Amino acid sequence: MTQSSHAPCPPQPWIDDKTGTVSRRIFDDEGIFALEKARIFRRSWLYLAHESEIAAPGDVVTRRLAGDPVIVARRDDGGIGVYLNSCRHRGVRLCRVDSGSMRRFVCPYHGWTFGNDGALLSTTVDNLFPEGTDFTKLGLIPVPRVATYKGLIFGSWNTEVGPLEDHLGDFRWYLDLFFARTPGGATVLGPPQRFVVNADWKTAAINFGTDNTHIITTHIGPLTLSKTAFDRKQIMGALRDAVQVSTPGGHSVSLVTVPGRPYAHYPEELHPLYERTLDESQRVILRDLAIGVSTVFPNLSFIENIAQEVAPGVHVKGLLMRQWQPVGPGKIEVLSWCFAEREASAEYREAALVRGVNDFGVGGVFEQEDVELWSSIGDLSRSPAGDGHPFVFATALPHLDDPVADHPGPGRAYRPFASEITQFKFLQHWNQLMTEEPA
Amino acid sequence: MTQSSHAPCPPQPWIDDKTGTVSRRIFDDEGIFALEKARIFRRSWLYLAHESEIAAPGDVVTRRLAGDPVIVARRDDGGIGVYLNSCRHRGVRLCRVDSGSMRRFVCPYHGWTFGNDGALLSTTVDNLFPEGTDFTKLGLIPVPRVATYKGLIFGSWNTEVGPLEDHLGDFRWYLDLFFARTPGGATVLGPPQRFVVNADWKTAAINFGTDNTHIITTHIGPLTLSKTAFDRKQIMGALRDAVQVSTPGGHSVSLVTVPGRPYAHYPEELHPLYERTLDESQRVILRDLAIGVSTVFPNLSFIENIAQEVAPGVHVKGLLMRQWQPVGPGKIEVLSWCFAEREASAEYREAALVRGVNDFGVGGVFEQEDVELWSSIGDLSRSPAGDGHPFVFATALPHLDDPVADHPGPGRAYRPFASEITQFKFLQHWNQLMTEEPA
Amino acid sequence: MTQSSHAPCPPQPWIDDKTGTVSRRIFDDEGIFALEKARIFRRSWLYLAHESEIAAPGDVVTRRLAGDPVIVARRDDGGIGVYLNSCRHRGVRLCRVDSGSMRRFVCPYHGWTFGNDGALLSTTVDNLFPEGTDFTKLGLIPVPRVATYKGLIFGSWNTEVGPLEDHLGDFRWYLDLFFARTPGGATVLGPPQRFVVNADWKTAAINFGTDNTHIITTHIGPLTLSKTAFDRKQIMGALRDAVQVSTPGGHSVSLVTVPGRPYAHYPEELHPLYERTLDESQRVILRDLAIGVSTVFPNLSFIENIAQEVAPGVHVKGLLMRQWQPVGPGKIEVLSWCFAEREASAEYREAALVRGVNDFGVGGVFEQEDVELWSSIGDLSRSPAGDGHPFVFATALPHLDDPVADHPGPGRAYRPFASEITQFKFLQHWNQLMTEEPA
Amino acid sequence: MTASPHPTTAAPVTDAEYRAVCEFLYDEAALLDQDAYAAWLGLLTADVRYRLRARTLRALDQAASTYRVVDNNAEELRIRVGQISDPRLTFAENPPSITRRHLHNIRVRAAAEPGELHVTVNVLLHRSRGVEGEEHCYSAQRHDVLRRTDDGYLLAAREVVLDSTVIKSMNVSVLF
Amino acid sequence: MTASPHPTTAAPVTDAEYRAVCEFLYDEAALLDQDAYAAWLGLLTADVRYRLRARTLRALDQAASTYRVVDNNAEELRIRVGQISDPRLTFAENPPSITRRHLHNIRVRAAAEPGELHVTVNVLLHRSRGVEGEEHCYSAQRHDVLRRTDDGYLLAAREVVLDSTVIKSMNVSVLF
Amino acid sequence: MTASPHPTTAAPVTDAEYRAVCEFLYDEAALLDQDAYAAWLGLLTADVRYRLRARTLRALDQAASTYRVVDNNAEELRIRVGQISDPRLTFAENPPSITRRHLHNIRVRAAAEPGELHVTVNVLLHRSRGVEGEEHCYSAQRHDVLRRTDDGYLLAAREVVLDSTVIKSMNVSVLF
Ligand code: FES
Ligand code: FES
Ligand code: FES
Ligand SMILES: [Fe+3]
Ligand SMILES: [Fe+3]
Ligand SMILES: [Fe+3]
Repeated sequence: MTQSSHAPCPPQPWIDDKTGTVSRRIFDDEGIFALEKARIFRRSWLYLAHESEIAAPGDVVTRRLAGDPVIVARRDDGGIGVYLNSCRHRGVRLCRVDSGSMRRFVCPYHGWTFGNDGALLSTTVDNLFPEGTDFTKLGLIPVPRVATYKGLIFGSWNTEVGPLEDHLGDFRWYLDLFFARTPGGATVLGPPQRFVVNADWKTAAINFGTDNTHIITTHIGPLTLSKTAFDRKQIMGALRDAVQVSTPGGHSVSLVTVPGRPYAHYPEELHPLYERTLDESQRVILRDLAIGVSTVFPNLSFIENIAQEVAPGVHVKGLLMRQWQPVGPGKIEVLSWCFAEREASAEYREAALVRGVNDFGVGGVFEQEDVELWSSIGDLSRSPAGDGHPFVFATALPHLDDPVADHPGPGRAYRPFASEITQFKFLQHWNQLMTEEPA
Repeated sequence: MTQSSHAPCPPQPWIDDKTGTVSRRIFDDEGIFALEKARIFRRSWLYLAHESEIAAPGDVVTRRLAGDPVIVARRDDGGIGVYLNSCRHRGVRLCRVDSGSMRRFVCPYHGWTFGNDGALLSTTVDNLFPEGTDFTKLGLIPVPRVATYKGLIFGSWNTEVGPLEDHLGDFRWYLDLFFARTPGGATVLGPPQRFVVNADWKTAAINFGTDNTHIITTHIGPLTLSKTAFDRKQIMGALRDAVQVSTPGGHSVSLVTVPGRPYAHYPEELHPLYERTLDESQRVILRDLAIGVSTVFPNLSFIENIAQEVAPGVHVKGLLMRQWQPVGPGKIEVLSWCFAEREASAEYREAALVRGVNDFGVGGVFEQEDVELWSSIGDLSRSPAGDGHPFVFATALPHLDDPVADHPGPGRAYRPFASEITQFKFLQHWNQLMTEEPA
Repeated sequence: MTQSSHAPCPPQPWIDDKTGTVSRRIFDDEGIFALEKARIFRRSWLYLAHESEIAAPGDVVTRRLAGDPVIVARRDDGGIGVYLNSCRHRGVRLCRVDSGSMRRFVCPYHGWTFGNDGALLSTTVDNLFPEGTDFTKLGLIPVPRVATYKGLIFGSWNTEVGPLEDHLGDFRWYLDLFFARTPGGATVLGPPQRFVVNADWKTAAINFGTDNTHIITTHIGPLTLSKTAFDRKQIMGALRDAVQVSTPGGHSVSLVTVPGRPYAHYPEELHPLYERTLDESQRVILRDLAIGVSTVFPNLSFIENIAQEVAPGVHVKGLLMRQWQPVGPGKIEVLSWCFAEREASAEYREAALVRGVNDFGVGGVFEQEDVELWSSIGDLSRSPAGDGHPFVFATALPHLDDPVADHPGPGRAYRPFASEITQFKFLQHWNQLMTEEPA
Repeated sequence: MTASPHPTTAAPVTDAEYRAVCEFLYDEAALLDQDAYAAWLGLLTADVRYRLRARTLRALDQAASTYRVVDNNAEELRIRVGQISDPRLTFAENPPSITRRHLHNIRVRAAAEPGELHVTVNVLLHRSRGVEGEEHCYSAQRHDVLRRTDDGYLLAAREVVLDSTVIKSMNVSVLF
Repeated sequence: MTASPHPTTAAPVTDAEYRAVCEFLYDEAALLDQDAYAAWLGLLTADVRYRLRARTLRALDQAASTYRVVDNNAEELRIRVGQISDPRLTFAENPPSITRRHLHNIRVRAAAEPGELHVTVNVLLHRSRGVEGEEHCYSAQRHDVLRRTDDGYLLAAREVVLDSTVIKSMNVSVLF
Repeated sequence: MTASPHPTTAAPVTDAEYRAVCEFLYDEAALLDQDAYAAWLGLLTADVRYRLRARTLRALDQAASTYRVVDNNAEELRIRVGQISDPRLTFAENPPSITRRHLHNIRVRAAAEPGELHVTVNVLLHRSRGVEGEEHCYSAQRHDVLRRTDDGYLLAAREVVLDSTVIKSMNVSVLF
């Protein structure tokens, strides 16, 4: 099915800066979904994959970029090629697996063959073409902009998009803290989970970027039962001191620190690597870091959860990245990867993977609760009865222009931790992109 | 998915009073469905629940009102509260069960807590809100109009809707006959069946309100095999004398009487209660009543079927209510309840429930046949080949303005029983609501 | 669901004659689908059934005509009646089976009864109708145009459509070659397979009409493994000499011949019948015929595949017809029948049926590969990223106006066999129907 | 959770009896799969009871509940079968649903009543119906009572609980 | 209803044989589930026949009917397997469908042919395919003929009837 | 294909043991079906391990692979159960999913470890959830390790592999 683009959008304003409210109608709406695709997903930089997923020449993973199936390939020349996963001849899907290793893409229909640089190598019937056919024009349809930041591969369908560095901007400081805190950087711990949730992608994005209130209600289960590294009093104190940070472009992160032994719950052997790789302001954070959770605009989130005691005296933290792929109004496919430092021992990586999936993802005792609630919203956001009763982010208002001064990182940091500041800023940024006419 | 409201409607006229014909296109059409929602379901009084389903303070059932999930709650003060089943904060479904008992609604996402009067009791972070926040404005979104008639709870999203009494009007006389014929009134016999049928809600509504011709074709099975209280000759005679009654507002009922011992197939111990509760004109009907079947406009129907001999000399009748909830073009969810007099013995209520479900509902030998046929219509009503060949209700015409005089109840009563009079009147009323511009 | 007719079409041009390219967007598009229904399927002659499926009076099969369910009935008078499968009274599906034998259609809802000539025989309540009701006007809704060509039954919703003979035109010569090459003509070998493929009907139609390149890539499996009647060298030579033929109206056929013993792989006892029935120019083809594959515009295809050695010295060919019924954008239901000469022995017919289903249809080792590839296209044809990168049929260009002279049959025949000529001609014809304003 | 009407404390039956019961259930299911209703009626006791219920959705700490769908005594069951097996008397089952009863987790216990067995079976009933081949798969648990007779086992009671709160299939005109 | 090609009057086999047959069927299904085609081919007799049909919709009082989907003799079956097991020769099964064969209601009878057994099995075949993880569950009944040999049982014939009139899965490139 | 952690060369167990194992598995599944978590926990060894994985899509000639979904040791499993069984601690399972575990193709082998049994089971887990009665049916294979104790069998390990590459059910808050 196609052609949802002609569906009208619900009436504006969608965001009311004055009252800190947000229209119920922007969640699970066909018109909004189509406009988001045009104004945000087809224009922005979007996450595609991590370099560790396609380490060797010929490695490929298949992903979606703004809904379109693409091939992300490590080229023979070591570069990264990203192409619409569709034969240039007559459209058949070229790469028909999640991931694999293949140096050429041979179309199963008529045998057109492409190199992993996208060039057409053969049609099998080159001689039947009109004289003067320029076969170099018949290569794969490339994603026009591809760039990486310390192993994170992004792409954009928008040839005019600014540099990736500008898109990430100050937020790179925070990405380093999680994905580039050792010389080797991070590595994925296996292929991603894939699961489908009947929720709007924004609901997921603002939950990670960051809904700090829901933790003690939605996640009362694991908070009560799990053997976390801190006692309740420590946690409550830490939450009081924690900050939420917003950087230009709609990115945000929440950081909870608990002073104590430096890097207390990170593997011993990595401590010197952190010290060597990060700058001092970053080290200040990481040494005491208990929880980090973030959304990179628009639809990439990550979390490093509180350490748990998995054996007497042994603590492990899971580091997970997830992408909320919009697949329709009010519907996402979630990709969820676990990460660890490349230099971590095999044992630690195994433990981090176990920790990660037991807490988050489709089988995680935390995330199983979130998705249940997120998926109940769409059905309820469409009633005309809700008009005049917008969603409430009013706790964002008192301190929205009042960042704290004691945070060592870039961007604007806020307290109290439980106020809805970064979530509202995310939606304000969304609103700006959705309502301003493109240049 | 949303936004079906922009789909165009099929060409008018939808009803031709002259020829007694009805456009095939009004069944299973996206545009008609959207307009029906706006002009009928969001404006009318609609049935919600029976008071016996929420007898005690804290009792709740969840239902749909014009498609929107609502909570129907017995408040602590004994009143009935009906609310959009959506947290005022950010929309999460509050009451996540079919029915239950709960004095407060605690949102699982961030813990906002509401009383069963809809008032917001706590946000858990009241102190984070801007100064002067009026929390009394942040209660649940109420259904603005709620009213009951002898235990039947109705609601409307339309603040301007007239009194429920006006909506039911003369038809209350007939409702009494089935649901208020003893001092205690009727009571539900357990939770409703819920099942999905690919049929237009109007198809179901006019079948009960009342398609008297189909009985001996569609239901030839049970008519042939079941041990009904009357022999074939009695039934044929009764059908000849039976009336179909229409009252203003599109309501209708068909009544088949078989003279004989008064209240012959009703429990002995209830006879004096009927005598005491009903007025004489009503008693005249009930004493001989064999079958009653009805639709209350727009989508509530009920039937009290012919008594069956369940043990030698023991006769039982089932009394069922059903609501045809439109869930999409050409698709309904049916809720089906069994009822009995509150004063009936436990044994009789059990027998009435058994009788009810064996005949009607998703496992009933009568209704299993109806739904099979109804669900075949939608696919066939959309072909342009059908244009110029409208559905035929011509048997309504000869006596449409020619009611009989010998009927003791209000409204206009008609014979012959098999003509399509009340069905056509239902559709005329529908047409009026659908085509007249709202004031 | 209905009302897709208001979806806009993707931008034109859809076909570029100069470059031999075709818009990616015309596959799996809601607007195109609606326009195709209006401009092609509701206007054209479409295949319905074969006379051998309804041999005896009272025989019926149910099919779809331009999406509408119809009854195809052998009338008592020996004629063929085709009717919308919908009761004239209130639309209920009349004939509720795939096929059967019934002299009357009795509606299960209210008992209206129709003869197999479509006439209303009884309403069961004729006396309740207004005086002067003309019951002859209340018969079944007929398909206005029905015609047969040598056993092939076609129908059209378009009263203005020209004669079937004109629609088939010269292509009848080729139909004879497969379905009327003996005095008795062809007969179906049992009911059709029915299966659903997420592919555009045009993708299937141009594959059979005729995509000669894909054979050695897509079908490399059976080509490598199966015991075909010819060795690889013979086949390669035959493909070089083979022709693809296009006749006015968008029909096409590809014919591969291998000179040798006449009718080498057809049953001995049928050879004299071929000689007697066909004219000499047809016999020239059939004597050496190895493969025939065709699409009759718009959505009927057939194939007589290369003979296989099923026992030492015993060769059998399967003859299959298939109809690509469009059921939604990018979605077809396939009906697949096996055929053989009516005069063929029971043993041969059994062998031909086995041969047919093992190679083609939902379980065929050939077709299982095609549908996998076809169904991957739709999802990929909708991306804006594909704009400017249309599908390529450029191999059609060099010889598009350069038919060969040595082909004995009507229409224009082309070489090389592997160029995309008839496929492109099919799409040009499609484009003409879709873009020219109806008279 | 729904309380089973069967005691689970009783000892399992002998291997021979277990296999015989399974054979009986498989044969009996095959008769229904084949619309062989006359033969199937021959496997019922004179006092057979056939009940079907579905589930409601309740909070974890509130009592589970069901709603009734069918509750037939022997005579009503025979009437029901009479209807769906006679081409003149049904449209819901004419053309008949194409059904397949997949039985699982069969557990057999001696009943308090001598000569009776309590059998618990999980069922997936696959149903295809109508000319468009609409398919539906019901998941349910069955509690059967079998009675040992000289002619082999007979079915004395069948209690079916569908694992559904909303029945998506329009009707349940097929037997479990 | 479809007539079973197997007589149902023959006596059930011994318990030991029944369990051995079940073990064979489970192991055999596991080989197909694992795409272990070479090992699977080792379980076939030289004259094996593999057939698959689906249903048509007929009135209750008209004879039931099927349409043919696959009808392979031994050689054709080996060719079919050769195709779907070779990454160079198939796209339908490369990447391979992820399959699980759930077997039910296994009934075993001695066949007229000495050393042969007639086995009736209900099957739910769950299939996940393609990069979007499209899932399909086929319901079918299988009639197998097993032959006792010195190397254990071999499959001599398999006749599958799908409980469907319209096959919703595009192709049936998997084996039952 | 996924490699089974269980050796398939070991001999099948005795008939009596086979039936006892089946009974155990059926009773155990029934406890989970009934949300009888406290009783279910009583069937676990102190060192139980519970793992759940799902599949990835790879070419026929490239190694199959899975992704991890759950990997609980005994303590974590008890915590997981503690969460979903306590109405104050979960929303995902309050109201609880309505589940039915349909077990198939049960194969039992003696393990190398004395007193332990390797059990392979195919599972269809039917799940209905939420007030709209959304239904989902998981197909999976389970590799269980059972330990014989004086109190009967206990579950020492369960390894579940879902036959899916994309999980369509939002979460997997139910146990297999
Ligand atoms: S579609 Fe790929 S080669 Fe033709
Ligand atoms: S959505 Fe209910 S408390 Fe936030
Ligand atoms: S709908 Fe056919 S008789 Fe009324
Ligand atoms: Fe959360
Ligand atoms: Fe009825
Ligand atoms: Fe092909």
